[in-house]
Amino acid sequence: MLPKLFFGYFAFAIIVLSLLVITRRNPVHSVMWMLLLFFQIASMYLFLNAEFIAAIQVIVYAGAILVLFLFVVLLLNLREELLTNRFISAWPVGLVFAGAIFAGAVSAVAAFVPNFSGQYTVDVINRETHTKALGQALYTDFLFPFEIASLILLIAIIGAIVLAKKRMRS
Amino acid sequence: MTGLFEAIVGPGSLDYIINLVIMLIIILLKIAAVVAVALLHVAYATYFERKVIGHMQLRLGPREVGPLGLFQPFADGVKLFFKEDIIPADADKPLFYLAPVIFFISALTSLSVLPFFDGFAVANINIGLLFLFAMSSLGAYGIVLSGWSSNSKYAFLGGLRSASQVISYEIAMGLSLVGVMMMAGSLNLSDIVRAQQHYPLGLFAVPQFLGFFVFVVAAFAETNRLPFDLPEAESELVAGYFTEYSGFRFALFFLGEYTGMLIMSAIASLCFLGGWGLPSFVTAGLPVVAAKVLGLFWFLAKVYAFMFFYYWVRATLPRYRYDQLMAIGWKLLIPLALANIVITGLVKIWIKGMV
Amino acid sequence: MNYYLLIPFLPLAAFLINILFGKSLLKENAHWVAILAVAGSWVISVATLIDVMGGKTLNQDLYTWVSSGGFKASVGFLIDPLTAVMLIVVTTCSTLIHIYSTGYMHGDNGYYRFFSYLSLFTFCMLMLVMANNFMQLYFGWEGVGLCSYFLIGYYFNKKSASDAGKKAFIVNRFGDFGFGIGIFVIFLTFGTIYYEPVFSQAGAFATKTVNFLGYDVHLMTLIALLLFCGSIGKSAQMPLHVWLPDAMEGPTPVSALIHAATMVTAGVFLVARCSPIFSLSETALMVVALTGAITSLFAATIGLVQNDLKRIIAYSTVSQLGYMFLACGVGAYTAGIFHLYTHAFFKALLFLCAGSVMHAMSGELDIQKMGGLKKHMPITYWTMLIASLSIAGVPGLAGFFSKDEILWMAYSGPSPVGKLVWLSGTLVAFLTAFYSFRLIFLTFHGKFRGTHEQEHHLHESPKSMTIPLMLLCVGAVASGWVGIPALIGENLGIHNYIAEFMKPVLGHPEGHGTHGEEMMVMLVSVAVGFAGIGLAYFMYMMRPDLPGKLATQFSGAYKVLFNKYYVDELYSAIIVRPTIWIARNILIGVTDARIIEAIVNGVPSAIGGFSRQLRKVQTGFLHHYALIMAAGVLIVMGLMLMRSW
Amino acid sequence: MVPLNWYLMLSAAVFSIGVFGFLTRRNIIIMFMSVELMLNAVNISLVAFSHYLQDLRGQVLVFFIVTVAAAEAAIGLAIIIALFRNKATAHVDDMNEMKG
Repeated sequence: MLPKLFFGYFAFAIIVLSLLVITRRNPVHSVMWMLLLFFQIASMYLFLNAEFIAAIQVIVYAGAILVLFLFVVLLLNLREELLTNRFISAWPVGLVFAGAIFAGAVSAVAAFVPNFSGQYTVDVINRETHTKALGQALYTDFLFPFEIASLILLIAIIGAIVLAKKRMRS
Repeated sequence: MTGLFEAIVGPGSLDYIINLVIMLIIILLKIAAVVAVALLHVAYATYFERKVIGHMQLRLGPREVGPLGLFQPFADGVKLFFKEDIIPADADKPLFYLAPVIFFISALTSLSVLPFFDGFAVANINIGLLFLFAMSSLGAYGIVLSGWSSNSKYAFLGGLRSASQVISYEIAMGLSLVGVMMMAGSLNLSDIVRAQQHYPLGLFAVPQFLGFFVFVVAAFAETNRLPFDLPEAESELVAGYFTEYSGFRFALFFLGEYTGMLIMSAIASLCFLGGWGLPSFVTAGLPVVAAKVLGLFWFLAKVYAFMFFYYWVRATLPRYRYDQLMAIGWKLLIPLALANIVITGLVKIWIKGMV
Repeated sequence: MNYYLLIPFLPLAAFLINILFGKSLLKENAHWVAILAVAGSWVISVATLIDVMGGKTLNQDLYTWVSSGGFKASVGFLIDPLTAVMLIVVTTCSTLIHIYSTGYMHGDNGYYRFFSYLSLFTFCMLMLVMANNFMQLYFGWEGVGLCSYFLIGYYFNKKSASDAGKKAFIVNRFGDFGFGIGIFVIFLTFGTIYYEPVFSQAGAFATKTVNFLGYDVHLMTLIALLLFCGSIGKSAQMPLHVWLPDAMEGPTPVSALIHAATMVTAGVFLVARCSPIFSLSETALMVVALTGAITSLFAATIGLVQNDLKRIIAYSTVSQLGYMFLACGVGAYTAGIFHLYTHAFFKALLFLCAGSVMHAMSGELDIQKMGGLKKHMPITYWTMLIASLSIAGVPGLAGFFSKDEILWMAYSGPSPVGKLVWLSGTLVAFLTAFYSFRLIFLTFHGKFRGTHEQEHHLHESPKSMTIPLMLLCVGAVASGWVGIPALIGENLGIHNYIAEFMKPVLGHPEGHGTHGEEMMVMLVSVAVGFAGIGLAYFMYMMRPDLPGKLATQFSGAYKVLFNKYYVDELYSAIIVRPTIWIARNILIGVTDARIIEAIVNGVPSAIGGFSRQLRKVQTGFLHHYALIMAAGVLIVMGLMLMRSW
Repeated sequence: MVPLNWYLMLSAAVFSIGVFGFLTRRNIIIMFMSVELMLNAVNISLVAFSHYLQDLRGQVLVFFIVTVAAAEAAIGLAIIIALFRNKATAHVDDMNEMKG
């Protein structure tokens, strides 16, 4: 019962916060609601026994990505933003599409029955600590994807610098 | 009453609930104790600073309020508390209110994972170090938002400067601590302290001298202290991101900054300087409680030594230029920290191969 | 055996060095690289010949060039007696002509270019004769054609030279077209283009016929005739002979090397190399023999009345090449190759002497304007005289032996047209002797008929030119001694070495005639040779007015001969002009303007019109794309759900 | 014990909200944040799967998704800055230079 209560709280908070994120007129407020949302999600990860992912969620999403968003939002002109329409005129179409996707996903999920069980039970993860277990998986079975991920980040850094820097007058 | 409760929560779980409540109360008490003690320390850190700086500049520092000026921090607090709270006209009010809170809370939250003596931490979690990173990265929000919501150019520029500074040096700081993590094999701060006992002098600062150097520089930048106090460079930006703040909201920033310093000192003490870990010949004959109390003081001594270092540097070094600051962070500290990681890893493999 | 590789690749290296560094570094020293390379090739060729005489042969692939499905071609070498002889001919002539060129081309602007082309030509020719498959043969074949084009048009700023180059190239295309198809048919028939399997299996296909354009054609005849097409083009046989006289626009050493001694003989080499195929088709052999006979007669008659020094020798070359084909056509491949070999020496010598004369005459080529050069350039005179004696078939000299061999083989061989071609060959021998000595008498004897200035300028050529002349002269005299016929050799204990040497490759048909008949044939050919010389002496030394009188009396025949039977004009009328007319009126007017232009412009405009419609899909609004993506997600999701239900 | 499907439904709901935001908002930054929302929805279901199926692969995937999200944010925001510099607007319906 208690876990369900907690889940109920998180589900409620996450959905409400998501809605707030996408409906705020002021992007800065959107960012702040999203910050809160990320904390809720991180806390929920703790309940799912994924402490490292929770930390990553806060450090990377909240601490890095969202700060970037905030930076960019602050650099933009918000006066005009606060006076114009939030949504495009055809927003009901979007609503229909989103609703259809939700309906499809729910109908698919409803039929889902987990029938697989791996070796990483809660006990194993608690004994090994989550960080170590994840690190072991990451640096053995997923070493190659991990290296590719690092390459992607490198490319992203270079790309971002090239894109955002002011054109040199030559 | 019980029936209703069981109807909601489920049968037979009343004891469980009561235990839970008791546990919660204990945790709250712990938090209250830590926060109270920490804030007291923060208050006296300001007094300490004024005294140290004063003497370094051949002045006397505060001495009017109370004996030797010991009540000066309280007088300052009272003054700030009763000051008029001015809000700029076009400020984004919710965020203007929120920003100092975020800043202060993120600093205070970090206290929860610090082990002050053997076996005591509000939350002794496995990812303590990551938690510290997470919280310190949140501080940037308070800075950016305060700068932006003030609707003032000085504050905005100060906020952006500070945020980019904090974000940049966070990377160097995180990387500098990776060496410590590798040597300790854990992210739990208590484990890190314990791991240091097996090393010469009970310090990681010796084998991790590179990491320690990077950490110290990054810690100064993270807390916006001299020589990296660009965000609040009074000659350029008046007071930086909190220019428009006054009264109690300003006090929150003020407290947040000193709490940040305290936390950085604590991290330095825990991760590099051995924390509360006493040599075994000292603790051998003592009762457990005495050993723990001795450990606490040993830990606090290191924290204050580091704080003193903060003040000493402030009294000694001039301010850097902003591009120099960024250059140090990205071109010196990060490569150094990376080199440190590589060296640590290689040495670790080498030692493993020898055994 | 690996050093054989050096034979072709030394000249290739020389070519690369000269073409890359000639202009900037070597300049006047370009000849050293080329001469050293080709001399090296010659030394190795001699070593190869000795190896082959010792009984060694080689058939080895160097590397695979093309491998596609069942088709495989490689760069590979076949060394056998035929190749060995050809190597000697090519490298010897090439070396001497390289040396000669240093004197002849001295001071020319494109000195390095000339030598690099010569080296490239030598490389290609060596690849041609050393090939062990038809693909490489074709490579060398086209390579020498290309070099021939380069070298004929060497003086490219002279229109006649560049036209002659184009003419040679285009005329050769006609022959090469047939040759190419011949190689295709070989591949289709045998499934391979390597000599060894093709020749060994050829017998199995001897009676096979194929349906070609509705006729049942004897397969071997078809292949042989197609290959012979190539020979006709390359060796300037009727009716594709027209390019060779024009090719005299090139520098004289080129005429000597390419258009007398080596390249033009490639056709004869091809027939000899493919003798296993030709031998299976009586028809093809007959065609070869008749083509050779007609060409030799035809060219010799033209040669009678020409006044251009080099053209006379050029027609002589066409005529002698006809002789070689005549030999091959009666099955006497050895005799053909033997004549190729001796002819290379004396014809190269003739050309080089002509070059020497030109050198002295400042480029004048009209023999009517010469005369009395004997006392000015004795070495040239004597060597040219010996060459002419040799070509006229004076006993003891090289030309005598090879020509006699051919005539005897024609007379005594099994060929149904043998007697006929013998008759024609004998007539040609007479004509050859006549025009050769006409040339000698008009050029070297009598009084000088040119300008005073030219006379003053007359001089013997430098040593670098006369030494090759003398060396070639030795060849023109002695090269025939390896093929002394049985009739003479039997009593002296000398064998017909070359026939024995070539027998493993080319076979040696046994004549059916008696010694008496052989003696008769020999005497007749010697007699007509002397008769030709005598007639020339009579007409040009004793009665110099006679030729003019004859020309006016038989002016119709004279005109026909002088204008080379109007073959060029005929081709111009039936091929060149209609082609130009079609190009102007149909290709430009209809094909280009109506069809190609329409396609070229129509396709893009159709695409443009389509894309103008299509690009309306691209609204540029992110939301439209996002909606389409979402629709895609929905469709995929729907499909997945439908499958699971 | 909370059933796995609840988490998945939550994930679907957040994802749909993200889709809705992406399809309807005019501000390009909010659209970007909607994308992040969708990624987070996927992360939720992956972590939930990982927990319930007792397999770490799900969380490894989350790790990579975070990586990609960071890269995407860096590049995307750089593009927005470049765009804003040229167009002085953050509204996607003001940007249709790419139309055919």
